[in-house]
Amino acid sequence: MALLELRNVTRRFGSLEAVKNVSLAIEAGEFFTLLGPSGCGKTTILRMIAGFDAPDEGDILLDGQSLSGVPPEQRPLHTVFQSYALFPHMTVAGNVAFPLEMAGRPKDEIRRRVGEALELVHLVAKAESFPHEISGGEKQRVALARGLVGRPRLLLLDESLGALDAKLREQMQIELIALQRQVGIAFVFVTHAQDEALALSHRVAVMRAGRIEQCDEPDRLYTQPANRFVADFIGKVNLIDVEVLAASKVLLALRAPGLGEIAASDPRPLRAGESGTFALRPELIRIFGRKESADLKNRFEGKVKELLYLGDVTLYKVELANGFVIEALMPNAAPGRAKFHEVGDPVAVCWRHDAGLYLRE
Amino acid sequence: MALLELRNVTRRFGSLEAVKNVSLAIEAGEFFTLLGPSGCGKTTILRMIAGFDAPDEGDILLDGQSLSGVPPEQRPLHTVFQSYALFPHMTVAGNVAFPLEMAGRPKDEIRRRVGEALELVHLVAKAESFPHEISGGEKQRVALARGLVGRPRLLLLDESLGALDAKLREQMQIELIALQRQVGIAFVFVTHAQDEALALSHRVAVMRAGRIEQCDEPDRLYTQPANRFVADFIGKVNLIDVEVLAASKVLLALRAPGLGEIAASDPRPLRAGESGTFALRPELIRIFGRKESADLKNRFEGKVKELLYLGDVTLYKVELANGFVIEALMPNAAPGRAKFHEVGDPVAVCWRHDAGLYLRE
Amino acid sequence: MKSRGGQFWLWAASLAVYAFLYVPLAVVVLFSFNDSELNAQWVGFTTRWYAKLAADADMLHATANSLLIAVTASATATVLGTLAGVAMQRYRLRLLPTLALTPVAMPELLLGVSLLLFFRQVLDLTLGFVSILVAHITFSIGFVAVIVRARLAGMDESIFEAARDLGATPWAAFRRITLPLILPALIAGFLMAFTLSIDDFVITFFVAGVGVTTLPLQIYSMIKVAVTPEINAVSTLLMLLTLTVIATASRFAPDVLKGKA
Amino acid sequence: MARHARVDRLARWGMTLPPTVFLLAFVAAPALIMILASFREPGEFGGLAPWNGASFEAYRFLLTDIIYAEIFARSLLVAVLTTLICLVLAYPLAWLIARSPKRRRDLLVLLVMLPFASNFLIRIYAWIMLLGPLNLLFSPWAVMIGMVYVHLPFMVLPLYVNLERHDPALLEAARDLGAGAWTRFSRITFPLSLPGIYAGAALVFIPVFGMFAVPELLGGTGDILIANLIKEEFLQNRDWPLGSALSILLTVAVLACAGLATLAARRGFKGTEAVS
Amino acid sequence: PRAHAEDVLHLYNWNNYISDETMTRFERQCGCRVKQDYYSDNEEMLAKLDAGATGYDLLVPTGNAVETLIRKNALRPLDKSKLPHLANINPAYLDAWYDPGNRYSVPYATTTTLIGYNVEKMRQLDLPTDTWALIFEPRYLAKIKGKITVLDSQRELMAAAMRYLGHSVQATDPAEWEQAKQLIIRAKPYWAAFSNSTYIKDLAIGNIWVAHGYSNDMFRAREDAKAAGRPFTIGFATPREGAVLAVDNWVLHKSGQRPDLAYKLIDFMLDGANAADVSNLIGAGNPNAAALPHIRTEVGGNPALFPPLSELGHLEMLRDFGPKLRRNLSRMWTEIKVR
Ligand SMILES: Nc1ncnc2c1ncn2[C@@H]1O[C@H](COP(=O)(O)OP(=O)(O)OP(=O)(O)O)[C@@H](O)[C@H]1O
Ligand SMILES: Nc1ncnc2c1ncn2[C@@H]1O[C@H](COP(=O)(O)OP(=O)(O)OP(=O)(O)O)[C@@H](O)[C@H]1O
Ligand SMILES: [Mg+2]
Ligand SMILES: [Mg+2]
Repeated sequence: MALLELRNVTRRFGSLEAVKNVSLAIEAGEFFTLLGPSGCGKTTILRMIAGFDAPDEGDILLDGQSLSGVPPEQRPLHTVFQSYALFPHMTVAGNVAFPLEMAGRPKDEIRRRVGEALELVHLVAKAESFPHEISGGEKQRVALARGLVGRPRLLLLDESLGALDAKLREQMQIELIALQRQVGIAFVFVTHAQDEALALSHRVAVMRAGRIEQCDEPDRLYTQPANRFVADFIGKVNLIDVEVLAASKVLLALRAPGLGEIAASDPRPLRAGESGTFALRPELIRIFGRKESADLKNRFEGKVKELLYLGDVTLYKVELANGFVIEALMPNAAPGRAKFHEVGDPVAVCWRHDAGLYLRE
Repeated sequence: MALLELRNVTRRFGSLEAVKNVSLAIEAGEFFTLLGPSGCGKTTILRMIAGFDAPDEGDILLDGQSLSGVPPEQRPLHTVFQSYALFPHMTVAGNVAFPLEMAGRPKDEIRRRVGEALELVHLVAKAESFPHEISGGEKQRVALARGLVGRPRLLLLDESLGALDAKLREQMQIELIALQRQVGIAFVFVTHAQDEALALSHRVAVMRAGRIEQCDEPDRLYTQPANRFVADFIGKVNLIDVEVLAASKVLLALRAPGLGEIAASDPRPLRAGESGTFALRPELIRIFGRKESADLKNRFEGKVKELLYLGDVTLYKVELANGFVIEALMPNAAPGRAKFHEVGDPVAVCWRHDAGLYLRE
Repeated sequence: MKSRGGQFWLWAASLAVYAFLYVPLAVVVLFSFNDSELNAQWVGFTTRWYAKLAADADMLHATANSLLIAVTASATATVLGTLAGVAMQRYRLRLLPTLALTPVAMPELLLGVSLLLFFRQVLDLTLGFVSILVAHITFSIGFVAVIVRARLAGMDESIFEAARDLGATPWAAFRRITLPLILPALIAGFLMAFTLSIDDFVITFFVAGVGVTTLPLQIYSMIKVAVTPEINAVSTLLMLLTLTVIATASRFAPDVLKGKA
Repeated sequence: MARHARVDRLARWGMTLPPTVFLLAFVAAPALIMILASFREPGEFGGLAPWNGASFEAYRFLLTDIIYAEIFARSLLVAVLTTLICLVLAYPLAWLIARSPKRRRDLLVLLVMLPFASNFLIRIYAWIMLLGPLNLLFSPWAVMIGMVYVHLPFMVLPLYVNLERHDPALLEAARDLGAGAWTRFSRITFPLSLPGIYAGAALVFIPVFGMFAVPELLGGTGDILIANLIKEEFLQNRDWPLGSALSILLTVAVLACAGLATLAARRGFKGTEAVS
Repeated sequence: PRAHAEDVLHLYNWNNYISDETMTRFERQCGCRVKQDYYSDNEEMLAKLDAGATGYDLLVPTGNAVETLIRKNALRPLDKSKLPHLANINPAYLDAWYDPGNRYSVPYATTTTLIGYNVEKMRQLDLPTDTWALIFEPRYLAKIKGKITVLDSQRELMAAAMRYLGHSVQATDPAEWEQAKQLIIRAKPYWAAFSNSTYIKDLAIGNIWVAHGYSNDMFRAREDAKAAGRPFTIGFATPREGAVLAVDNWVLHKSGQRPDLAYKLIDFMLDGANAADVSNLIGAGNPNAAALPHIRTEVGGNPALFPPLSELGHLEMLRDFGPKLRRNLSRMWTEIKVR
């Protein structure tokens, strides 16, 4: 039996359907992520799980029991709020101690566990500060510590690492994972950071405008997006409108208007003539000088239009013959040579036939 | 003359020096970023520039004129607050209209520009909503629109894209850059997201605990970090404690205790025997099976300890002979084959002699 | 969401308190229709007291005076008290808080006598409308200031900063941001000042000049003999009038004052 | 802020000056007269005797006699009780109003104040009528009921005004972390409403000391409070120096009580003050 | 109000001391308007004047207050030529100690401080009603515990006690005052409250059975009870030990702008028919001999309201003490209230 289950949950605000017919099942000890653009209904779902809001339709079950009518304080879960909701009249330590006090833990245990939690989020030095005396990221860490310290069975995290720098965030991620392993907490993690979602989660649900578009394991989401939206939302992708020219059992010939023919593969039975999208990850594209390997398939010529230095990688925007701009990512594997090609350089791009994906919608 | 200049600015909160002797100069039209870990003093600097807080020591100048004593509303700059600070009693449109009304713009111009700004942040549909009726990311966008709409000469952005998903954030980044080009706004951008900092900025100041550690162009920060902290903070890096064995004009021989000899290069005159850190970016490390190229320099054998799938790349943690764990990043350039090596595989890592950097501190 | 039980008790307690406030009022209203001069026991229904009231020029004149004074004094006190309250909260002042609380703490009699002495012997002011007005403003300011301050305490400073940052002068920030946010305190402060003023006897007794009489003075002059139902009638009407005046005022108030967020 | 901008100074003065000037003129100046009066001798026929050097007679008279301290203590007890009862009664009401839909709030507030637009004496007479048959009239109970009745709105309104502003997210957070209704109240709502409670307490506690009509009309033979004494001195005995001295001692004592309470509270609830 | 300066007389008067009809008649006769402000206590009026209130043409203070006002030089001497009806005043009320030769004051009405009671209850409980013992002696008080109020006035209550003890109300011997204090403290537990005004109603309703108060108030209570058809009647009597007599007088305040109108009003009120109003209306005693024929017999014939001249010796007027004694008495009063 799933730890938490959402059955056809819908929530409306006036005429707006913030959550539409969402069904989910989260297992004990699972790290589950809700990923989606701003305003797609992630927080609304969390609020319903936590019990601050009730579904207009559908039901939420914990251990198979409906939660409807169970007040938030009786649900064995804690929430780390997107807006932190720190108690302004309590010190950092007081905030973190709160859930333990509520659980009636003995004084010295509370002191010990608060100390541990603050250590975890690197805030021992701020224990006696008040929320208005600490920085944004520090607030977020207090919220995190407050949510974690009680070791609930289920922890709802609403963009709870968003205000932290990469280093700290990574440490926190590691701590979260460790906690999960040790204590078996299940997480429902809301984030808009796909790298975070992909790195941490057992499963990720990608949402759009109140609906779940795809719920899957991270690498499958990346490599097998269900539709254009998911492909586009997760990671960088080149999306090319195409038409199926011919489809065999494995091989697929696509025509991109103005660009030419694209060779791909797809096990699904596709009809020639149907149109869809061809999705291609930038890191699967290779760029080279025009002169090189002119004989390859899926090879298109163009000019470097723009390049963006991203530290470990450089993003090239290459304008192809028909004006279509394709993005390619090149690792900066050679030190000191961040730029292989300069803006304006004539180049060619190319990819393997199994690099891209044909998407029907 | 610089648009904005900070001269030896110090700010204390009780015994805490939140900002220590910071000097900066920001040019008109520049995109300047303050990057640093949570609690390092970024917001404090912005607050002093905006005029909510005054330096305990030092001075802030705009166009060469000291700002001390100039009230916030008379400074030609707007701030997008980390906490948004939306006016709770005004609608989204009302919030965005506020700076224009304060500037005494005519009604129809206000309506038009508010419309444009809301379009820019994709919030036209929420124009009549109140701040408590919108999501976290939507709030942030309102704050952004409110800061942008008045086209100040200088815009202070305090982690103003942090709550947005990657797609939206990218769009906003593009809009920011476009605005900068069109209107010549200068930005002081506070962020903890280094990729953002590197991608957007002309210059980045990396802060630690109230101090500026390095202020430089993005790629130089990445490739030529001034010290261990900067190297570590920006991007992933392997940091290895080393001792200089021998240094010629260009070539450098380092000894990593327990690991062996490392070949590197450094133009600085270094003394043998001094000790420091060897910094090596993961994307510059290659991993291959043990059998391959056994004769290379900077080649060490180990076992894959862990791998993290990050979408376009995979991070390998390789445990070397002495127990030291080195991280290497491999692009997932081949579709469907996210994992070249599995956990437990015996592998070797290797890098070019000019891949790493010797850091004295 | 609130648990049902909690909600029930909240309502029950609140209704009980409203009842506590209104039970004596019900007596007042009921007895304004009592056909008995003695007015101690229900005798029979009559509206003659209202008729009598309608013909009582002194009473009506006093009522008009009282309303005029109450509205003017409470409006002025609301303005000054709001300034004081905001200033007290925003700046670490020493003098003003004490000054504002002093008239609240001073026994009414002392305030009345001292104001009278001050008006007559220092300012040589002829007692009348103005002296009453000033006295009422004086003792109301503290009430407004205290409540405004209670509202502001703990409010997020950053929105005031944001307003200034976006180009609002201190005045504009006050009008556009502070004022709407403390509006409930303003309304509450105004109501308190209004009722304090319309109900004040002791201080008014001293500072009222010849021939300027207010409703409480008028009522006291009658009450020594007996509380005739006419006084109940005027009290009843006064409440109705207050209700209408305030309801109308709120309808025609500028948008800011309507809490139109 | 280290240095203040000109507009900020201007704003500060613009905000501080009008009430300060007004209060200096109409509170401080008259109060000064009365302070001076308290050091004079009573006139042969009431009022004040001609100035003849400061006389501490009134203060000596009051301070060397335990009976006045006793009455002050009694008044203090009544004030404290009134304040506490008002607080208990006002809280649920203020809370309910604060949580009602926006359009209904102003009406509910108005309903709290409305009874007080009728005449004070009339209301007290209504209580006489209500309490008489209950055999409560002329007792300390009647005095307490009257005091609470008269001052209740001054507790409700500041509380409401403060509670109305609380962020519901904090209660949600507390709830989420396992706090039951009572704990939410005692740990979150109550401490956060302290500024409102202080304000309400100030507006109840302080005026109670000046209220003589309630004990006079509802109280029995033993229910005299300090305000009755003051009235006695001014209006019966026409001993202004004594009345002034008594008033001044009272005012100072009351303000000191209020100040001490604030200090103690500030210390006890550092966070709240920090927030405020 | 009309814009032009009109003839307005400012009268600072007791509450409800002149009926509206009388005033209207006067206004019609003199062609002016009368504006009244009210006080309910001499001391209130004095306090206000002490502090500098001005503009009153005419006041109606009680004897002791007249003396105070004279000594404060606040009054305008009377021009008796403008008061042709002065002769109507019963000479027994003229030339009082507070204003020898009536240079400043014209008597207007009198009241006595006495005991009012519920006739039926007294009969039922077999209590005497013509002695202060009723309010001071525990053996009587025990039967009416909690059903009696006394005046909330140091002078009046002490005066009653002094009379009961056989002392003068103007006594200066501290020992005598001490005795009075002890008497009061002994009786206090039996009293329901100190009350200056509510006793009228409480008597009429039946909340209390005995009240120490003013004759005209008792009259009022009796009328009210009658009008309301109560099943009992209110009686009142001057205790045989003697009581306090208050004589209210017309005086002209110096700050008045219109002495001319003031004279007109005084003289108008000296007319027998007009003077009778105050007795008929509120049951006040009347020093105006010419008024007696116009006064209802149940008022004029009531010795408690109209003390026969023979009994005037029994009645004492209160006279203000010096500051020192005032302060000490006040202290004593405080103690009475607290104990
Ligand atoms: N009002 C204050 N009182 C005391 N300390 C403060 C105050 N404001 C900030 N600090 C401290 O000053 C330091 C710098 O704070 P600041 O807000 O500038 O950090 P930041 O760089 O913006 O961090 P973040 O990325 O988390 O927002 C922090 O350690 C913080 O705790
Ligand atoms: N109280 C409310 N009244 C009306 N609309 C609301 C309310 N709360 C949320 N919404 C709307 O519902 C939608 C979903 O909001 P939600 O807060 O769940 O978004 P989210 O996925 O958490 O977004 P973000 O990443 O920006 O926080 C948004 O469009 C928001 O404007
Ligand atoms: Mg959200
Ligand atoms: Mg910050």
